[in-house]
Amino acid sequence: MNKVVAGPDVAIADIMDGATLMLGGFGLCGIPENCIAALVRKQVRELTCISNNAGVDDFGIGLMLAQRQVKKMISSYVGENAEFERQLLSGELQVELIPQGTLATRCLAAGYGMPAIYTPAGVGTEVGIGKEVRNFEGKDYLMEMAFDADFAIVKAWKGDTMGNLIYRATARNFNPLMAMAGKITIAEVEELVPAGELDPDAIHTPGIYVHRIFQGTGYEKRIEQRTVRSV
Amino acid sequence: MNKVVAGPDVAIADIMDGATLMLGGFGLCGIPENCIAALVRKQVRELTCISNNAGVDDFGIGLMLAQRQVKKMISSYVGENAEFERQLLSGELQVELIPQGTLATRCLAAGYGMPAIYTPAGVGTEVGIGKEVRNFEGKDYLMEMAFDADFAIVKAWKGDTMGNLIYRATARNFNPLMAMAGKITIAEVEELVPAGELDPDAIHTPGIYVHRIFQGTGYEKRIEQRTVRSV
Amino acid sequence: MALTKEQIAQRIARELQQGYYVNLGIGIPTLVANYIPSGMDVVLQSENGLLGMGPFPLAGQEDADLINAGKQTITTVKGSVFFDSALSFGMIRAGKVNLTVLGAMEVSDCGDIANWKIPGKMVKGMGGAMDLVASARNIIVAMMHTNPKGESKLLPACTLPLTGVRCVKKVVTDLAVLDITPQGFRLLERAPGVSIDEIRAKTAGRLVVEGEIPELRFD
Amino acid sequence: MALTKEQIAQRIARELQQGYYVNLGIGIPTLVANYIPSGMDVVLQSENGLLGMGPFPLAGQEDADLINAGKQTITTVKGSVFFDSALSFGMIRAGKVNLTVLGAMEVSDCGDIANWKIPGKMVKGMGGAMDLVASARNIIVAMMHTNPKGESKLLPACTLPLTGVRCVKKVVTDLAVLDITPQGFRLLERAPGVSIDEIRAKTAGRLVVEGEIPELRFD
Repeated sequence: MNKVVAGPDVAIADIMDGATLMLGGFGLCGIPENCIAALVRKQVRELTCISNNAGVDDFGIGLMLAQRQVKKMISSYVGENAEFERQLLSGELQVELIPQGTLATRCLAAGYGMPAIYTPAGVGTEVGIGKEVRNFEGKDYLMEMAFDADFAIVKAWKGDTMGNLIYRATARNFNPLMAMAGKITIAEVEELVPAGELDPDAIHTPGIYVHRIFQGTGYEKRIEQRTVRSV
Repeated sequence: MNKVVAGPDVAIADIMDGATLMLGGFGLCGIPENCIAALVRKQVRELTCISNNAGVDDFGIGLMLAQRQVKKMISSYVGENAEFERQLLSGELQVELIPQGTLATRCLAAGYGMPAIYTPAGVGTEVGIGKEVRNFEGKDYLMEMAFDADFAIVKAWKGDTMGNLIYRATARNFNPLMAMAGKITIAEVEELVPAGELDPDAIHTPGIYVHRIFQGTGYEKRIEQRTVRSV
Repeated sequence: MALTKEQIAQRIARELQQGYYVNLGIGIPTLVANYIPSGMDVVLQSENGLLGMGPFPLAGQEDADLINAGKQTITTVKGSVFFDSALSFGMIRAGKVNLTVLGAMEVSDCGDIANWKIPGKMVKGMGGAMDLVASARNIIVAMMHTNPKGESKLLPACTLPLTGVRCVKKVVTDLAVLDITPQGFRLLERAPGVSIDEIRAKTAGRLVVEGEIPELRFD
Repeated sequence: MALTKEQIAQRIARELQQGYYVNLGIGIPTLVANYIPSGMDVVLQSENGLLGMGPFPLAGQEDADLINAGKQTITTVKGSVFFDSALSFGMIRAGKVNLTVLGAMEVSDCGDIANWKIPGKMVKGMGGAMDLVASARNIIVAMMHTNPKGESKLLPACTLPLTGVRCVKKVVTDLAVLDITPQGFRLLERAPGVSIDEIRAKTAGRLVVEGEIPELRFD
């Protein structure tokens, strides 16, 4: 069960114009840097990207925005990106903003084969407009649908040849959820090891959810808000 | 944030007659042996027990059945227990049988604050009688409600004083799900360590879900179907 | 000559493909693991929370924390992974398991299956069967063609309480291999020396027999 | 004298209790972490997937894989645990987080909150705010009593698009501490030297003033 591919360009080779992609990461933390670079090289266009954020001007999904490869972003927060703002205001780019927990849980639902979930987030706000509201034990919930994405592209810390993945610290975030949710899931890892080297109790994403895996190179792991305390 | 209690009798002291309990484990694998023994000692009665199985005649939940402490079992499979069968046929015991994945997901829903989930399991069978059926993209699903349990009692391999838990091998099963689902969650562990000793990336149940923890003793870990191969 | 249980398993193993994730039920389905073609990567899922199930352990190496869905002691293979029961049924529900093999008391010619309850007898429960049949992409039933009384288990409609509706794709019995089609059971292969007439006589549901029906061969 | 941001945070910290799990939003709420009473066990949750958030790192010890919900580099404390975003919002939705503190643009006298969108301005998104306000058991808002134009942010009804409805329990501003009650904002405490009349003048929503209203004191 060897799911290893040579690198990012091979891994994303069949992603075509108009595809819907999930991209893991929170801010610039835990983003699939190698695959984003390959998507920019491939110049695939008209993409719908489901990702919590949209990168910054010169990093992350911002690199794809700069090349105008993205038709629509589905995110919870899209600040910190001037080119994004320009495209949005000019109408070149569509944005669907959804609550962060809803975003996460719609991924979970897809990975668990559940067509819809109920969440109170957004009840009584514009997020709830047009959505079914249902009351359970006195509290209102919105019905939100599982995502349906052609590809999920995630970044893990370690992975094995069978596609089992382990994430590190808060770089976990949306990655395991999206890994479960894609029709085709592509994982890039900092360290690729032979099957059997990861502790079976400590794996976050079982390989059954992962279709392609490769060891990434040259991770920049840029810090968005470097914040330190004085001694 | 020290959640350590002295032992099983203290941990279950406030479980009263008529309570609804979740008990982790699959068969006899990963069951909370110490707490079950304490429940038998306490002679608490009229319990509703949510557990995948009902133990065997002289072990696991079977010990509570032998003392007629259980009013109702909610399980997916209750074989291998003669006393159970006797009580069921005599009408002393009620049983609600539900699909195993539905059982697991109703726990998950409770732990994730989702009032209901949709699953195709049981559609068109007697399990679906009286339940809402809903069609999503051409497939029928049953709406199943999150569990509402007074206590969850789980067994982990390792735990720390803050209630963080790690399970071992297939002894994980329902334990992390029930740990999330109880209003009060009691965890017994084979090894209790100080906070900070468990790898934060490898914890299965975050301590926020756990209210009481203690190091169990004298684990028998009985094997239900010892099966070996010849060399 | 009717197939042995081992031969039923052997025949089902021919449905395996490189890269398959497979869930094998209790009984005959478990035997399928013995006939995975060498060199073919197949990962066995056990719904109590394991991908990468290996053979039974050697005596003395049993681990109480490591069992399969039949509560038997087992081992793991390289690259195995443990998870909780919700994720286990989650991957099943999401269609990530390529093939599910399970036993049955009855199968109808539209693919309904009954395998969990006999009215009047002690009911032990459906375990994970209802989840598996409702969700799996491809379900093969392994069973005897008739019950101990000689009555067909391949019916126009199940008489026992259902486990799932319109879900079974293929049935492998001691007498025959049959697909479920909109026209009913379609006979694909027959056990060595078993006549089409015998299969017809022992199949109560609609049976489609078209063209040559080869005999099964085991090398 | 109006409270400083630090004093607002300091006052909110008095709401903490032994054993609390707390989610602190960006801005003033973050400062609350600096005033946790010594000896009191409080665990900070960061909704991007961490329980047990510690202070910012020392220079040179930043870890790109370890950030908070504001994308700032942070550290962890002993007993911390990482998890994915679904479990993070799961524990929030299930009411396991005891207290949520966040900023707001407007709060209404029935507890509605608006803090994510200003029509006509670039909308950056609600992040996790809608999930937090819809689910948290106990929500305290930390904000200035008036906007830069001097207009009240404590309103009879929010004018901006809502983040959540009837969810805020308490508001701590630079001028006052107020509970949300069925009768509106109930004044509990006032900043040192700030008169009830001033608070009344700067509170557009219903204000309940009953009995003695003590001045806040900071030692």
